[in-house]
Amino acid sequence: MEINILAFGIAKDIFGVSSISVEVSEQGNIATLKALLEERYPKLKQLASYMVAVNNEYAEDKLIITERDEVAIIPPVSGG
Amino acid sequence: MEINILAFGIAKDIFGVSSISVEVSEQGNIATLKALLEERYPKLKQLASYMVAVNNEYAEDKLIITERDEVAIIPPVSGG
Amino acid sequence: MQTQIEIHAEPLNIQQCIDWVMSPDSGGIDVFIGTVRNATKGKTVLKLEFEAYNKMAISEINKITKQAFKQWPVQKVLVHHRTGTLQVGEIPVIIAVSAAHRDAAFEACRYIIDTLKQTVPIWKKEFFEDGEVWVAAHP
Amino acid sequence: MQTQIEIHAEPLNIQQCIDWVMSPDSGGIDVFIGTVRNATKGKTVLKLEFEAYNKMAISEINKITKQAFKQWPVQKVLVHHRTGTLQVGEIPVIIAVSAAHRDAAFEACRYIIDTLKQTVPIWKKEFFEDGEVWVAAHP
Repeated sequence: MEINILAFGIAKDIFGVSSISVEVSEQGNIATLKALLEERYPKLKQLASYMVAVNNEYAEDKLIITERDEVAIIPPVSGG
Repeated sequence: MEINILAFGIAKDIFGVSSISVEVSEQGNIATLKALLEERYPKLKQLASYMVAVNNEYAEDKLIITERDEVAIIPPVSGG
Repeated sequence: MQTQIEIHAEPLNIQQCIDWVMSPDSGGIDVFIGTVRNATKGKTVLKLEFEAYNKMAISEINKITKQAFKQWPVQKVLVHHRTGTLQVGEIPVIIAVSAAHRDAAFEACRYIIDTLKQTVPIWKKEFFEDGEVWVAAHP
Repeated sequence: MQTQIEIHAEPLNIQQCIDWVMSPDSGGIDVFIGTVRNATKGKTVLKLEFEAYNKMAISEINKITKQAFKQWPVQKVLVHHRTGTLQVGEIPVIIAVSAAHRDAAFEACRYIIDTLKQTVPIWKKEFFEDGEVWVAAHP
């Protein structure tokens, strides 16, 4: 299935755009997605850390993704 | 010697005026003054506490008062 | 290291106070604003009256702000206290502290209001429907 | 128990924020104001850019303010965060908390800014004379 991924902050710079599409296997989870992204964008691995948000909530590695989810890459936050 | 004493807050209510004059013996100290005042105004003893300030500084009981000093009764403060 | 201390009967101006402590080398400002509450220990408060021994109060606040500069890396410290009659919702005190980092601003601001309430010769009278009382005067 | 949360690109208005948290049953207000500092680790900062994942940021701030209401007896809580380009001296964030007693206002305000900096999806890019960097992105 095709998953649309929003990118913010330095993740947007790494992707070069503010949203990308990746092909994830059915029953793919956050860990699957991270592995895919890190292969395509090795600079992600150089970040201090990063999280994935699904439907505006921080998601754990084992969460299964569906096509209807809003998925976003959350690099280290620095608001305030 | 004649000492002029400023009163604030409830001390002003107890004295009935914002400043009074009391006769203190030469070499009289803060303890002497407090004893005199408490005799004349027994309600001072009912306060939670009170301090005497001399020249805008909190004064200890043993401080000797002179005629040139600015003396004030400082009942429990409650600013802020 | 700059300090502004004022005690007067005019309404306090929040924006002016904050503008004064702001500076290009500060990263955070903590501001404490006291307001007249409509009740104390369940009793309706009608108004408050504040009285200050002005000269000594300024001198005592000055001691407190000096100590704050000693204890924390703060940049500008402002203390404004109002006297006279205040209605519910009005502002008796504003304390504003700027610092490069927020820790210092929060801690110094807290220290200043806490110590002000303990040592500065200012007195507050609460007016209720059935009488009035000097706060903290009696045990 | 009222909350006002806003994230937008317009300049933040201190007086409006404070007016909103004031109430006749509050006795104290603590306000934290973040300001853009002219230097970081000794390097001159020219400007900052803030970007937010708005929907999620609002939701995360909402979690923080709910927790503040659980932990402290506070009355009104306001969090405004600005996005876009900010010059030195401008204000990226205002947090204001009113409470009957100052302890709760100070502690909740401190908790909110500390937690906001850890969990809310907002990002800051610093612009120097010789380049730019996303704050905290790299180890």
